[in-house]
Amino acid sequence: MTDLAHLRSDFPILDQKMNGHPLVYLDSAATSQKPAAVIDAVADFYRTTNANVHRGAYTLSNDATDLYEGARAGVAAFVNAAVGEIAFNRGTTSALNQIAYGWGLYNLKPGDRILLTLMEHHANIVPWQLVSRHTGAELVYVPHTGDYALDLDAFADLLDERVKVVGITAMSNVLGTINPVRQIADAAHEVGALVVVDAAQAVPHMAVDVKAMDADFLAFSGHKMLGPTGIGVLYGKASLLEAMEPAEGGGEMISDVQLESSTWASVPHKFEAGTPPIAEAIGLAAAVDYLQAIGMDVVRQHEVEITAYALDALTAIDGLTVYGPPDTANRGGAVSFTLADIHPHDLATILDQRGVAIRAGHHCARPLARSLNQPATARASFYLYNTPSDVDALVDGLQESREIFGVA
Amino acid sequence: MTDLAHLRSDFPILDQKMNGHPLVYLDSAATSQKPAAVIDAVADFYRTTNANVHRGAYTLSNDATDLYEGARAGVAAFVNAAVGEIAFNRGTTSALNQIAYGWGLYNLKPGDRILLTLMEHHANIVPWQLVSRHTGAELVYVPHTGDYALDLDAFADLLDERVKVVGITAMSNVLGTINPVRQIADAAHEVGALVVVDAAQAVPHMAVDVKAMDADFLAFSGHKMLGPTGIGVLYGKASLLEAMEPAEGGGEMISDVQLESSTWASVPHKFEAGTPPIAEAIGLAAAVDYLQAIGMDVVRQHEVEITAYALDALTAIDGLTVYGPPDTANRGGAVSFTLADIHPHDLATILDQRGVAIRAGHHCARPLARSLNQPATARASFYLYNTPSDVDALVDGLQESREIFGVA
Amino acid sequence: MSLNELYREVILDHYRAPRHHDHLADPSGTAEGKNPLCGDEVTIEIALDGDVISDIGAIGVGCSISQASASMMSEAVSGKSRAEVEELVRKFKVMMAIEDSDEEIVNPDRPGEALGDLEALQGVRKFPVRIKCADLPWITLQQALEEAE
Amino acid sequence: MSLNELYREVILDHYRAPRHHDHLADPSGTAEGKNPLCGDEVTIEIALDGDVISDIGAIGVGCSISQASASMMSEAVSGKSRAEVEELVRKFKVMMAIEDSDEEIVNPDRPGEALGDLEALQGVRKFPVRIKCADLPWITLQQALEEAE
Ligand SMILES: Cc1ncc(COP(=O)(O)O)c(C=O)c1O
Ligand SMILES: Cc1ncc(COP(=O)(O)O)c(C=O)c1O
Repeated sequence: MTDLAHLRSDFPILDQKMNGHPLVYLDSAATSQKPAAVIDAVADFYRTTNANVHRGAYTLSNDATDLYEGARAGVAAFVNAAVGEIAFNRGTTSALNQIAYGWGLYNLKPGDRILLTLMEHHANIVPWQLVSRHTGAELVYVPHTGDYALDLDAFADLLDERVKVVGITAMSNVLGTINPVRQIADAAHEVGALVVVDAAQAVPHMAVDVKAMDADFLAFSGHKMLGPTGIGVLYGKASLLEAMEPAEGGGEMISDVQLESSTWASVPHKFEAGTPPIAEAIGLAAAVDYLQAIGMDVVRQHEVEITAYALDALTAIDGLTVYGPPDTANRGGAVSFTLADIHPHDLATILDQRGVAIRAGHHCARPLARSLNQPATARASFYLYNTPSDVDALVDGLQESREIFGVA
Repeated sequence: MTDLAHLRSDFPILDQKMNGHPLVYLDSAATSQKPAAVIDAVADFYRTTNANVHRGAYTLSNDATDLYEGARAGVAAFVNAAVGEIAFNRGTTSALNQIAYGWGLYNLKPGDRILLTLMEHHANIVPWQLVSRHTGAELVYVPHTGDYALDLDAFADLLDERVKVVGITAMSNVLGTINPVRQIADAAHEVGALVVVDAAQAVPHMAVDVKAMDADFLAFSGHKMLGPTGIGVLYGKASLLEAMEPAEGGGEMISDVQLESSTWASVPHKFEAGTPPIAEAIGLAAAVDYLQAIGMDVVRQHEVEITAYALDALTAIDGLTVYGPPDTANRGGAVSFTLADIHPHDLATILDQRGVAIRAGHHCARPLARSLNQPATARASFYLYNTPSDVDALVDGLQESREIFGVA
Repeated sequence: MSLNELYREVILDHYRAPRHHDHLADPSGTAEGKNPLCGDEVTIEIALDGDVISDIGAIGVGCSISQASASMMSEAVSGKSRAEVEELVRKFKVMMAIEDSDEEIVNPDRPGEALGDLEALQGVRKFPVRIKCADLPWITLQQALEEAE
Repeated sequence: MSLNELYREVILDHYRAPRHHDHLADPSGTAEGKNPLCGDEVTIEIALDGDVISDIGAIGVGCSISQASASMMSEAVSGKSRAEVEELVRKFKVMMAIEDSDEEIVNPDRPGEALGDLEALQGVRKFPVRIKCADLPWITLQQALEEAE
């Protein structure tokens, strides 16, 4: 198996006991842990170079601006975007709202359709609901198949000229499903629709190339990819960003402010109102460097292997059901499951007593949970610091749960 | 003079040479420096407790949630708000946009007026311009008097039933002017208008009590008050927040998500879509603790004294003009000035060569800059770590500037 | 913090076979409680005879703690007056460390001493993450009582 | 990094008494440049006679570097052909380290050697914050030339 265990010592948090047991962190789909390189990049910035960016006429501010813009360049290269196509913001949620308010509010009208998938995270649903209230555009959903893939026939049926935007997650945070974004984009572009890709789970776990995907907009979060909280990324094709209105207004995003109206700065600054998350952008760039030093193919390979190992071990447990594709080629490392009639919350508590951290609930995807008929599931999710023995600890805890609840 | 020089060693960045001279940081109105206590609080969180909040069913996430909600309680107490009246976001700009989009978009209509002051920062202008485009409400501005105070007569004249919201900065980031917010609020409430207070400069530098101000909404940023970048605070009166729509949609802010529409979580969570700036909130709480240990009255007193010292020294320089109230009782520590016909940018460069960091430009307040007939000014701004010798270094650099430019 | 303290046999029994798990024909008061973050849901329906709870329905979905708490509560409050229920709610919240107690009613080793069968829930106190699960039916009962006023 | 290198007497002279500081009666091309962050503004107007710049106006407000650069540029490009101006712009950008040069045209100690009076601006190279001030009129000139096409 691709062995990345030597990296564990880069993550200070992993070296602790939780409820008397070594911490086994299996909730990276919610947020990832941070290597010392990232923690230090943030602290070092505050210790040596902290100043506001783009404003100062002094060396310190110039240095801070260079670091900040360097971070943008690093992140842009990571997803194969041009530097001007990357705007920093608070997170995936914030980026998707920016698209909904900046593009949707100005371009949607009654009769238009917003086509989403039933496996979207709330972050790629609720902003569109808000914008549909203001514009009168209608929301339509693509279901998934029995084996947890996007239903491409249904997608083809639903896609027509009324559809102005397609919102799709590149990787489901519940099912793990990797969606065929390029195929979706090609079809969408044929009817003149834009494609908004929620890459919150994809960018941390596999090589993502916005050009190869032909995504029109794409969003991801720093905190799920070894970076700090408080930072996210909006990618948009240059021509779209240039034509688009900003969602937020304030300092630094203007060219001029008159009393009645204003003109905007050039991209990407137009989309960065106010003081940006400076230290966070620099921390994210350190995370990108860290991931690139390993290689995203290696990260993905390790995850495929550990997920395969977990799927084997989990499906061998009596009464356990996995919700997601069985084939690791089509899925990431988020594994959702239920075990007999033991409530996922009870599983999480029992595992927690053994130091194993998993998540239980609807995972911010209630339409999906309803379609699965499972208001709550348990979810274990993996990242580069997880090892097969983490999976073993999970399985042991699930066996104990069966005993406690007397599952035959 | 109130001597806080002993605190300087708490700020690692100050202990460096800049262009061969000790760093003299006089740009705290743009962003403040951070004490080790804040830097460490952020790093410690990542090293020991990092997990997503409100979601987990395990100890680590519970601990992270306790720290995050504890930060909210600390910040709420700091401005005398109830815990449920404080929502975290990216910064002042982001908070003001939330008000404009969450309250303004739903409540303003043609014929309504948004009353701002000519000394507002772009952050309290541009969001209202955007919302006025969507709603048809009109923007109106209150000018200032010759001695840089808000023109209260003009305000009284402009205030009528058409005004639905008054946007006012509690302390100008250019003039330093402290505005009589309570008096403004009382008058505004009489005609049924809400008051939105931009407290980005006030909260860091003086005791702010939202109840005493009777502010309806109030916004401030962490990075200007010793806290991390990427974090800001929206205060709203409980009844207003409860009635208000969220601006951003996504995870964690919902009660339920159906396909067509959603219901919201209770306040303040309704206003925190997606993963919040967790480490940043915890860092901000550490900054609040740090400030409270000194006492905001002492912080203010020190600033009054150093500003008085600076005003005396600056106005003694031939050809120098200060834009702002002369009386320190009515002003904060942002001191804007010009020197003869030397462009502020040139002043900043000359000072930078001596290690003195000041800002030059329109300071994100172009309507104000136009009203002063000064497209650019130089600005020195003070915080608790500044000493009289910092002012002396500034004055020496300005004298050298006069020599270089041959000002008689 | 032993799991045996949390998952007492009586709790699992109530989870598997919840009591009063039926809707009432003509409730005097109804309330729905839900915990949006973990998805627990409880509906409480009460029938009042004067100020006595003559019948109760406690229907829900969720984890063992929330559902067992609802079931045990439904037994404990049946036939009790408003005042008695209020006293019970208070004692329950003190046991769960949700409310402080001024009086000396609490034996630190057995905070649920005065609560009969409900004492089985006292193990939850040691699992802060789960306290809100146990509390949900009780908050909902209070709302149902208010509604019936 | 000495301030004397930045604020050469010739620069201050151009700042105080900018050349070609008047609008043209009938420009072939006009462009406005501005640096929204520091507020520097320059308007460049050119009159073309064939492909030769027969007259130029360089009007603006801003710091000494941007305004002196505009003034010195206006002198340097007057009477030059498009091709000559392009070559000058390139040499200027190389001097300011805005563009790399493949050729060996640059004497590292005197990167502005080939630029005549404009060499006075080479001190700006050492002040990264100010390079965009010096560059602003040149970008604007290029836009004015494009407009005149
Ligand atoms: C008065 C005032 N309002 C608003 C802002 C904007 O704050 P931020 O950039 O942190 O969003 C600033 C700081 O730049 C300010 O000084
Ligand atoms: C697929 C997906 N989309 C969007 C989000 C929202 O990201 P954030 O909370 O960082 O805004 C998440 C994570 O929670 C996610 O997994």
